[in-house]
Amino acid sequence: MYKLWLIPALPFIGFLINGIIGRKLPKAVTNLVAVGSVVLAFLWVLFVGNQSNWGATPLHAHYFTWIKSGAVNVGWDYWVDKLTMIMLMVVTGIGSLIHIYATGYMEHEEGYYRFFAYLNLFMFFMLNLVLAGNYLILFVGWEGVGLCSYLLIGFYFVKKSATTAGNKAFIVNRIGDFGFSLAMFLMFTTFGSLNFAKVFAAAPGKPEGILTAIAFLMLLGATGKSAQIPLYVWLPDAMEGPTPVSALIHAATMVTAGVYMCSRSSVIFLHAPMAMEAVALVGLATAVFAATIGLTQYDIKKVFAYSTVSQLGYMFLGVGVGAFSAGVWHLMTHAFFKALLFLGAGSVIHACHGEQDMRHMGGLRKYAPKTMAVLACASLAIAGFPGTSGFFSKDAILTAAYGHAPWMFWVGVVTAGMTAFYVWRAFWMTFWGEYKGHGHPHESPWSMLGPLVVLAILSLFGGVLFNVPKILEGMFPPLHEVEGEGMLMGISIAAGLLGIALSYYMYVVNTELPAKITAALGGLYRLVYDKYRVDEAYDAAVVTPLIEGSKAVLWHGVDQGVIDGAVNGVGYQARGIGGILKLIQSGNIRSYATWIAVGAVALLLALGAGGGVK
Amino acid sequence: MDPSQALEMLKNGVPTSWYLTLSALLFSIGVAGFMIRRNIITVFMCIELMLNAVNLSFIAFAHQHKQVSGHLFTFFVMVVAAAEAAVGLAIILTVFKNRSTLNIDEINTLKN
Amino acid sequence: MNMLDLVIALPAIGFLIALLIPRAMDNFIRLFALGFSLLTFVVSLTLVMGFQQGAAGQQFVTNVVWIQNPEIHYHVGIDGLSLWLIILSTFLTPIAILLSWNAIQDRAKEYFAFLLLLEFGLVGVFAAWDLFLFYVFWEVVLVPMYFLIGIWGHDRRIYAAVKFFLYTMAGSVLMLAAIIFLYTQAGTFDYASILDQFSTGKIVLTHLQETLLFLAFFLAFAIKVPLFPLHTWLPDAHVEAPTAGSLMLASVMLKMGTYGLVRFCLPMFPTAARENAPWIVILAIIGIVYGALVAMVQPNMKKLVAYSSVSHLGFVVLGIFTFTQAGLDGAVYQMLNHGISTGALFLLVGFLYERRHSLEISSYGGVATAAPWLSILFLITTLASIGLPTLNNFVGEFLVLQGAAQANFTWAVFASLGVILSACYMLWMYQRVFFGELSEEVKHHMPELSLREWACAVPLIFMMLWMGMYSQSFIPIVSEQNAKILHQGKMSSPVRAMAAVQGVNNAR
Amino acid sequence: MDLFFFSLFAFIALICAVNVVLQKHPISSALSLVGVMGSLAVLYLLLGAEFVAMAQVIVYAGAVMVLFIFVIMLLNAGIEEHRGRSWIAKLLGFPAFVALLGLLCWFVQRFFPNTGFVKFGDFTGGGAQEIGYALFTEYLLPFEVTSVLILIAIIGAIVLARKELD
Amino acid sequence: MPANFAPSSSELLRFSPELILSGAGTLLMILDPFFGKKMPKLFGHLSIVAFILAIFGALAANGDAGPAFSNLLIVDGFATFFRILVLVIGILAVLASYRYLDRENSETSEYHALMLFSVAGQCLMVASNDLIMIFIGLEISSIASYILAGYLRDDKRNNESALKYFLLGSFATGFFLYGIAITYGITASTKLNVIATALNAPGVSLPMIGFAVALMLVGLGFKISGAPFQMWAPDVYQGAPAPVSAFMATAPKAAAFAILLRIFMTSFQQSATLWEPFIWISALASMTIGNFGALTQTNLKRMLAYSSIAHAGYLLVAVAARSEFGTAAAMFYLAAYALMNIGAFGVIIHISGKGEKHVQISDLAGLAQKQPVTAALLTVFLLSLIGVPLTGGFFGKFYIFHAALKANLVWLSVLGLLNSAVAAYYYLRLLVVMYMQEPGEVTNSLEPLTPGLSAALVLPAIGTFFLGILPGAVLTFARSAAIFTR
Repeated sequence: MYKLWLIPALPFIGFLINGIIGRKLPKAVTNLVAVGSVVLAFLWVLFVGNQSNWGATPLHAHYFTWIKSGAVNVGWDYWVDKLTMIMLMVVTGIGSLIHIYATGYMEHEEGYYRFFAYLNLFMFFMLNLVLAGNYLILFVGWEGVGLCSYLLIGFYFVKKSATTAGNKAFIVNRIGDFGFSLAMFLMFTTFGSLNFAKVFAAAPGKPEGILTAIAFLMLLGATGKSAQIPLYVWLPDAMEGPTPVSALIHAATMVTAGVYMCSRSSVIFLHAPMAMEAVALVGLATAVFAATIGLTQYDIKKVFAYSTVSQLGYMFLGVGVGAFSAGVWHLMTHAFFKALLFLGAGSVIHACHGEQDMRHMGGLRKYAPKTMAVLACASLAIAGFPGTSGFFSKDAILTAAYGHAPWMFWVGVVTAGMTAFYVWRAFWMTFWGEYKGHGHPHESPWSMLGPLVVLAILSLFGGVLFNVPKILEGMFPPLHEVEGEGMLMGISIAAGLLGIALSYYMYVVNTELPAKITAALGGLYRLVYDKYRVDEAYDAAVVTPLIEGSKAVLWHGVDQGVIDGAVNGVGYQARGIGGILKLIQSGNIRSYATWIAVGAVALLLALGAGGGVK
Repeated sequence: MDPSQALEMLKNGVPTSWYLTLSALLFSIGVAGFMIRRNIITVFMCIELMLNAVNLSFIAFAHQHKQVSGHLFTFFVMVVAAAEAAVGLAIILTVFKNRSTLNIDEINTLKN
Repeated sequence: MNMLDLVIALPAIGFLIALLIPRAMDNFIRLFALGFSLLTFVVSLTLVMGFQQGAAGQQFVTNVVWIQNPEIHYHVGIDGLSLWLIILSTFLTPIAILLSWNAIQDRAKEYFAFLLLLEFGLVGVFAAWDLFLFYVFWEVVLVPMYFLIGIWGHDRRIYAAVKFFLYTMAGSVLMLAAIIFLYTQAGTFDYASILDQFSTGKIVLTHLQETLLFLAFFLAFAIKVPLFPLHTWLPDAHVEAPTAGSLMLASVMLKMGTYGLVRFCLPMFPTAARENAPWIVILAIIGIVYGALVAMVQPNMKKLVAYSSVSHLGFVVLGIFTFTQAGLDGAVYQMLNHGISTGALFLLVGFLYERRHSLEISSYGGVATAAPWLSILFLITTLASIGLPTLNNFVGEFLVLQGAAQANFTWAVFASLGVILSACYMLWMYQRVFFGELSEEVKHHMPELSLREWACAVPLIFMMLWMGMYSQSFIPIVSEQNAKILHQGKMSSPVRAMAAVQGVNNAR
Repeated sequence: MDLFFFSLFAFIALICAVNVVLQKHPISSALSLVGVMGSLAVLYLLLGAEFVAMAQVIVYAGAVMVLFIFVIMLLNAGIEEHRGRSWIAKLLGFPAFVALLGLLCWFVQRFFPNTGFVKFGDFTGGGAQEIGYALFTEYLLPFEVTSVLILIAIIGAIVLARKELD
Repeated sequence: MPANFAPSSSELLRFSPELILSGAGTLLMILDPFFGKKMPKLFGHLSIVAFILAIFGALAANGDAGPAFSNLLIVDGFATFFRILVLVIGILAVLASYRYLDRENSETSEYHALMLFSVAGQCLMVASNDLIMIFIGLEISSIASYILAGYLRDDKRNNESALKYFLLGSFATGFFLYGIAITYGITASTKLNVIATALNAPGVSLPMIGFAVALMLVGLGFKISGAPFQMWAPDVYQGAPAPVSAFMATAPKAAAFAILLRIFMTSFQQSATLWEPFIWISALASMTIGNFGALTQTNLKRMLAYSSIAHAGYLLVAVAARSEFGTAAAMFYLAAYALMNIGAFGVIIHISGKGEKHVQISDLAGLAQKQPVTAALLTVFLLSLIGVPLTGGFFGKFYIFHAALKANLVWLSVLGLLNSAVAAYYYLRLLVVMYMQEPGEVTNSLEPLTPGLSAALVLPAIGTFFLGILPGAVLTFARSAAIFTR
């Protein structure tokens, strides 16, 4: 009816065209196909939304039976409700903007067509993810976006660091997917179906233990995709990919899939309080943890990457404390401002000829004022400056957290302060002071700036324009009222402003101070600067033992040593027996005769005497 | 053996089993000879000894069964033994011609 | 004489004719073999057309007495289980022939003749409906493969070939013993009749007998699969075999083992199968994880793929011994999937080998720059192999794991580890071979795919997508047959439990 | 009387047999063997096997043993040499001999204890006439067939002992 | 005393194969002075004709089956089967000999005459119904073989082979004869069927029979080269001229098995519980010793000798099954075994060269590249020896183990089958050398196959395939023949 399939199909067609014959196409056509397909999808989303009352009455579509075996019956199903609608808008909308931006950003790259093919493929999978009508189709998208993320992180495949980061992303995600797939298996054995409708209808009646198990496994999946503790490690490395990729995949859309899934599965989570608590704790811990790392980084994209991890932690906090709609709201606003931050960072990097270290920037306000302006908008939003989009969503989460447990609120507020500090630290370091880099910095073209402006508007006013909790009303259980909401709001605003002020003091007014503080902190600073050496710990605790163990113990030891050793040993022993026979076979007639006589004696004993005794 | 038995024996003759035992003893001696003698011809003679031992059994059994077929058997064994002797000695001759030895222990190049 | 007989006979006829063609006409031999195998494939497609879903029993039956005493029948027929495996065999043989076009220059006549003989044996194994006939085909397969590895293989080919032969032989003699023993009980080799006698209680086995018979069959099949710890012949055989040999070995021959498990072990010895399932499943899971871990540290591409086969086949065995519809369907589907995707992996590794004459991962790097299409096809195959949804392996793995979860959730947990690890080893290999700087020596040896290579690879890639996206073309026939097996063995309890779950849901 | 003859010739046969085995010179062994055969011929007579006894003396002790001695002379065989050895024969030979001896005697004593007595003249079916009759009626076939055996022996001697192959 | 010296015509018919063969042998000797120098090949041709005539004779005799010569002979299906088998072996052996004798420059009438006499002896053995006849037939066969083994009297290996075979063979025959004597003592008869009845008489105890059986088994075990009486075989086969080894490994062995089966399935059938365990052990020991011994061999003939010990083990499994089906299985297997073994020896004759200088496994290197057809033929024989389906060897094994399992010899069957897997290893080694190694000196200078040798290879190959693809005819005949008149 609404041809929902058209939404993912459009980018997919774009992928096919660019992927198969893109190399031979002129750049303009590639652009047209790539951007056009996504924009058309966006338009089709708008059309569908408009026609279907923006998902107020959910739409179903069943296209074909995908997997059927006995009781297992999974169709290629789509399902559109209000939550889907929001996600569709975010994905296609931001996606369109980033595609446009990328035409400018990637203009001089080799493998231009390849980049857009991947990007379109990503859109296809992402749209599948959000459109899915059952968990398995969601999983298709889930894995598919992981694949595209892998491909795009490793886009510069000649660089070893890039491909390694891609592998890391894929493999860490696989660990999460391990949880997700187990959740599906458990779900199927519990509900006999993977259909959202059936599962959610049946969930309330099932034992809490099973639901908790399912929820925990899904959480594991979500931590992988959405870069939460303990599986967040891939995301900072993912910045090896081109900046538009960081913006689209590793900030705005894919990484939020975990939040989307948890919200989508709210019925299950709500019946598994322990899992909810875990979600909140994981989210909060990640938020603080990543924020502290963000304070110390110099690579502009790394700062934003840790900020993304931190902000995703916020969303999980929201989901965990029961404020699903607040989580989704933050998801959306974060998509606006974080995409903007990344694209802006891209613009800065573009301006500085590829430099990413902020210590080699500075003073860019003179050279790239437009970029500075839009980045300021985004920075305000993420700092929770009153009225900006980030302010509303973050406040909603913090309030809900207070309602759940006040200490979470306080931790959240401190994190908000840190967030404001490091984002603005980056801002000051980039745009204020003197230019310390090489070459001559320049402003970006309008193909890049245009999307930035749109995003800036959304960052500033997105919160007002789209009141997600209101839109989603009825989908999730309402939050209980919290007393003194105004005061809480004030505290969080104050934290944000304090952060901005402090960063201004340290990086504009008294630029000597940061060095002194780092010197004073000494080892602790080094630890945080080295990202708590988590990667190294993982390497030492998991990766190295696994590889070395496989090599030394399993391959050389078990396979070649024990098993093949046994097999060859049997052969060797067999020859050994042959050797003994050779000894007996001496060639001497008398000994042969003796053997015959011995045989005769034995036979006589066995047949005659043996029988005789019987 | 008490006297009455001995007397009876003198009257009836010798128990057949004595002949059979003699045959067994000769056979065993033949076997032993095969195993310990080193001259090929002597070894071959030990085989003849074994055959003779068996012949004695045949004749003894023939007597017991009062049949002539045992005798015939012995007769055929003799023929066979004669043929074997001709062939065997011819083989021994060729061996000696090629190796100039009759030591059975030295005929051991084919082994293992 | 129906179409099935023709599919069995054609390769044999081709083999005999190929032997008569003079050695000097080796190009003609290539063409002839390709033509004949394609003809066989086309004819085999008529089996798919003519196959009637829902019809009871096997189809395309021919049953004539071959040997009077003891009565041995040439009894062939296909059902949902064997149909696709036969098609797989006939589908891959032309590809294997085309693949070897230039690689095999030495003694080409024998080589292509052996490939046809191999096809004959494979089709026969999957079509045989008489235990004796099955065994005959089973062994017939052994001979050409032995020569393929031993004559046209790499440096340690002799060791590998002999190891392959002896391993298989050791298992199959036990199976022969079991078959003969069954014959002494049943008085017939006809499988249908034996099953019938089992179900009507005409054959009554003691518990010990059943267990031993089961183990005898199982061992033969487990070696062929290969199940951990009987797998060590596989890496050697794969590494040393010529590319087409590896392809046929991995894609079809390993399936003989798993096919045997489903075809014979389950229906005939349901009790023993059930009783022994726990340790078999544990071995299967160890195989999954172990194979993946060892694959991870291999410096040789073919060896890596070989160990990955150990891991993948572990899934198949796991699926079979879950005794669930999903597990069994998944297992059978996974046989096909593994045939396609691992076959494609060997094919592509073969392409690389033809260019650079090395199988060591370390002698590559940056291939993606020199031969982008080759690397894209390789990527798709890699992704299929690690079970990316929308590609074929995912469907099979999902069903197997789903079945495992139904039988025992712990099994699913441990088996799923294999999914993580498969990503590790495949992607690391891909990274080291295709990504990175392009060295000079690789550059000069790395032309883009030729037309012949495209022709080899595209059908496989196409099948990966088809089987991944629309499994309904394949699974229902299989499913129907598996349901029968589960029903015969009265093994359907977990499935009934599932039905109960659904009943509850529907009531709500 | 029977006992006497039996004891005497059995004793001689045994002594000669042991001598066959113990003598180191083949000629001594051969002569001892003739002694065994002669004693046996007497025993055959005791058992009523006249024909066989004669044949034993003529064919065996006569023809065959002459052949032996002829070959010994031809090859000029001396006292046997002790080069080479067989561990197996050394280790197992004597035990095997003793065991075989014991077993065979035990068997004979155990299973043929009451097989009657041998008295010279009890059985007279072993004369030349009876033998001849049997040979040309019931045992015609083996009798004829042994001719082939003899023929083979002749051919064997030709093949193995004739001068040179050309 | 009414005496009837003249045998009836049907008796003569039943004896015709032996008559034809010994007549032909004599004829050869007579013709020697006239044609010996001019037409050295004539004798071979004549003996083939004689063998073929004898086959017809055997078939004709079978058409008029029954006893002959006062029950000393019995012509039944069993006898006919083995007569034809040894006659066919004779033909193949002669075919395989042409090239060899030609190369050694020692084509004589005696060789062929001995071959004819030997086969005549075997024909006689297998049709005997009396221990006397069995003994005489056995001796005819053996003595002829002794001479053949030492045929090239200037060859040290031939001498040694002949001496060993002769001394040990006579030694074992002594035991066999003693066993006959004891049997005669117990039963007062040497006729097999009479023995069977007499053994049921009161007063005959099982150990008593055991006494006789044990001694007879020593002799028979030696002739079939079954453990623990197998030791002569490798030395003798290695030392004898290759065509003679081929002959000795097949025809006398088949005949020995025939009498083993006949004696134990008729006379001693009732006392099977007594001897079955020994056969069981001997079967296992033979298989194991044969197979493991062959593993380390480098000499082709010696390896085949060990393999023949192993095959004796398989055949003993069939005997241990002590059923008519087991007998039929053994018969079938012997036929298959004879074909594949002669074929394999034929290839050895082909490659060995003058003076049998090249009989190492390594001498086969690269044969497949130089003479693919020869290599393919040897492959057929080896696959048959391994027991790969569609060859006679496979069906032989199959029938044997089928019989064994029918008789509930489960463990023996399993161990036997595992043994056959071990055996695969050393046969495979030949395939490896032939196909997977580069041609060596020997194969490079190899002459093409001569017609006679080709026939000696192709016919067994055809036979092997025939037995492997359509075993029904032979097996049906064997089954109908496996019923003895008791």
